[in-house]
Amino acid sequence: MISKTRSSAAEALADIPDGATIMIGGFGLAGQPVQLIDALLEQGSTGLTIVSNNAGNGETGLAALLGAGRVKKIICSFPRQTDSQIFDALYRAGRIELELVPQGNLAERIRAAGAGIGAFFTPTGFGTALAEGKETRTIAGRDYVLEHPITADYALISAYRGDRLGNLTYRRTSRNFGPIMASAATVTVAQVDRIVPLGDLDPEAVVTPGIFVDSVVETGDRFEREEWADVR
Amino acid sequence: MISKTRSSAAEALADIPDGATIMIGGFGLAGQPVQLIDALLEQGSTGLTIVSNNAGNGETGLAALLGAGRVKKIICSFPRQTDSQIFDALYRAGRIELELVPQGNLAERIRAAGAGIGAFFTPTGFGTALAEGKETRTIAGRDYVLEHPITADYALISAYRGDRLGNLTYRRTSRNFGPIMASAATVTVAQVDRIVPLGDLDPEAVVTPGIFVDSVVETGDRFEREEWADVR
Amino acid sequence: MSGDKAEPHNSWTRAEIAERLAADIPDGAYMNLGIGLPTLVSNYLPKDREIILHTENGMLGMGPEAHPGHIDPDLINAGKIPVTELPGASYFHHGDSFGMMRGGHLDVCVLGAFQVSQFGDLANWSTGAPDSIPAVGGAMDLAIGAKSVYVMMELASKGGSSKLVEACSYPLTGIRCVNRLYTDRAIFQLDADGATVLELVGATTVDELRTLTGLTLHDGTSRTERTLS
Amino acid sequence: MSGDKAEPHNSWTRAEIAERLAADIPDGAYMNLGIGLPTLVSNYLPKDREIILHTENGMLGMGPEAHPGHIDPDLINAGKIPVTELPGASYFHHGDSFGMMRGGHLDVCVLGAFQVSQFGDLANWSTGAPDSIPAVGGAMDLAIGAKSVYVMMELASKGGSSKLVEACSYPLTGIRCVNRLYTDRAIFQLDADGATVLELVGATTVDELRTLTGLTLHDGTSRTERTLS
Repeated sequence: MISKTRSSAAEALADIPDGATIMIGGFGLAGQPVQLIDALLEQGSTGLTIVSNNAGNGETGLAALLGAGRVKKIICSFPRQTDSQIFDALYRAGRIELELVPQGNLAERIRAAGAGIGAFFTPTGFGTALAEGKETRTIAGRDYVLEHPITADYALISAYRGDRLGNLTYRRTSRNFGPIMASAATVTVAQVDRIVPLGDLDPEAVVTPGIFVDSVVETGDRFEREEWADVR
Repeated sequence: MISKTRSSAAEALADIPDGATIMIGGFGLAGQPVQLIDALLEQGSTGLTIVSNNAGNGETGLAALLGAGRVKKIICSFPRQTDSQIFDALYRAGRIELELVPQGNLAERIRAAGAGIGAFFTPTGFGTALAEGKETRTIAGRDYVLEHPITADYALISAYRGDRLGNLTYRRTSRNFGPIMASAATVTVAQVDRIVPLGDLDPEAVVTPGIFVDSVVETGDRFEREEWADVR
Repeated sequence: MSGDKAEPHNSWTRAEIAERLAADIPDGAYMNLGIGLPTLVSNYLPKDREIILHTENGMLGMGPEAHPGHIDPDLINAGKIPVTELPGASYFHHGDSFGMMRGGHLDVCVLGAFQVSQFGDLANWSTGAPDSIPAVGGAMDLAIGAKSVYVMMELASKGGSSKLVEACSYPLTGIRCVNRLYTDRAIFQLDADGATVLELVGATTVDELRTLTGLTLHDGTSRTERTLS
Repeated sequence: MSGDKAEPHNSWTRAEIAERLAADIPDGAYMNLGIGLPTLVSNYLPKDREIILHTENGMLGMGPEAHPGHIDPDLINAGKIPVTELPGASYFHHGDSFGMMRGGHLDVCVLGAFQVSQFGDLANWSTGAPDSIPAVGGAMDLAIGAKSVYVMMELASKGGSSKLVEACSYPLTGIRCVNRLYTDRAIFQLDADGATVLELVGATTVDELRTLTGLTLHDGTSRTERTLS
């Protein structure tokens, strides 16, 4: 019998080697796999390449991982935020490599990795500094840039409900990068509020089929957390 | 107030001009927009290019449209079936043009049209007769063929539930080409069993957001139809 | 807007720019409002029109900003501000959301800008300052991500120089992507022919704008069409 | 399978090929079974293993064929045969389904063939007959659509010629895509080194197969690994 359930985030992330490329889901706090990031911080692997929309906020989570000197490179669309001081300092000191990618190209490159597309022509970024040195082509009168897939060894994502086969549903705009990252990484670890019995998820409403998921960790009901006090 | 509801299939298809390219959803009978195809037959436009997985079965529906001499070209993956006699005869007589596309490339080319991708490298078909004359490239050690989007003037699809904004859900494997065709066509017409009040569809489970849909026609509960007798 | 005021003024406030732009959005439009200034537009959408808001972090049918008591951390807009959900909303992932934009399905996208060129080039993601931390987010996707791209901004910078320019000096966000420019002094159409003044604010004249911008501006103020082209 | 029979036989029936292949599918595998002969495999999946079936028309967690009283026209497999849904199933559209295949997420795909070359080239979509109506369906996608691609077929055609060949004479479905070939006479591994015999049926010898195929076959029958590599 298949069971992708893991008893803890630590167990699910135990094998991450130094130098791994890790996708981290979330857009701002929505969909951020907080418990998995904390476990990654604890786990100790270093020389990491992180693929994520942002580059950490405040002093916790991804920011703490950067602060601990564990990340050599980040591929993201929007590192600069009002509270991205840890990334900002590392970047200014030349201690972290940045690959800046327009958000939609970031998403499509991740999707391409999951869908076996070798490369694709996108109009986004054509003629800008972020397309410098990249192959371009005019197709049917429109200008495009050739972009390549972004793969990863691990994807750490946050979902709402999961089952033992790894089927996942999300909640509202926390879905964001989760489904495409799950498809692009060799190993996908999902934290979910609750693991439900097989058959409880509506097959029409499963957003990430279990084939994309390797480990599921139950982290407890989000509505019990402090930041949900307002809608509890 | 937006209302994409149309009172009949005839009304929704009235403006289709001669020479139009029309995507028709469905895989076999599942997801086939039967009432819309019948209305297209009635509507009279000719010189059509049809994009569909199959090329008609028996003597009705798409087969009847072909039989009436209304289709000059078909883009599909699997025209030959045990009951595709109308297509077979037209093809042998040189009276219909065929562009044969591997099913996954057909799907991805339709998806690319909807997603604004100018072209993409796919491994499917590399080295085969269906990639002859197409640009190829080796990327990271794998061989790919460059494929271009397939757009359409109209998409005719079949869904399960819809609302006045054009949001759609599907049922089981009848989903197939519906969502990607809806995104690829200038005008998308969906037949649905039932149009439900706004807010009845779960926003997490909407498969085709209304932005991709122009007209919704209610065709009645599928379980009342003869072929559903077995599970009624 | 300005019509109920006793004396005509020659420039609009940001709120007035937003209100004027909102009046041009037709019933049934699908629209994305960029972070910052453009979000003001949502305050002025005509009540008799149904306009559906897209937020690129994966939602159609976004409602107004959420107020205390209704703040759901899973329901935010692209500016990471808590928002609400309207009936008929739908959620999708980032791949699908940016496909929707790139595929030209949105009717209008409204953006802010550092500079816009007379041909519609847009610069709004970086000032190119050597010590700045770069961040692009969805700016380049939004710039090409709708049938019509509208920019709203003050025509002059705080230093008094025109932000509508012959050619952008700041790093580009997109080439020839802006269709219309709503400013505090005038509304412009931008295309391969350059900038055309469509509408003047108060007693502003086209010649004044020519002086301010240093551009050969076409005078299109006699045109009557005021709505989404 | 053949173990419970009194006398060894030198060739397997189609059902026996299917049964032997099924024994090589590990617990937890995601598998696609091509139309026709490969669907037989589903009858022999070991009961103590949980193997999840994919059908390219948009489903994971496909159950057995549906029987009268349970036939749902919306629930069919790629061969358009009514099937059933198992707990834990999910549905998706054709774009996502073929992305799943092309992206290498399936563990095994089992296909039939007209010819397979010693290097794993596959010909299974067209005989190239001049008057035939071409139809490819998902064949080319399936050929490259899994971590392992297995072909099952009789080793010889009805005319007696080998269908495992030096180079395919029929139009190709995919190049160097077949990893393993299950036939009525032997199981072969196919790779850049050519064909290696992994297992013989009954008293069949490698030399007999060399004569039948006309190929330099490597003898790998002393290998012990029998499961999915």
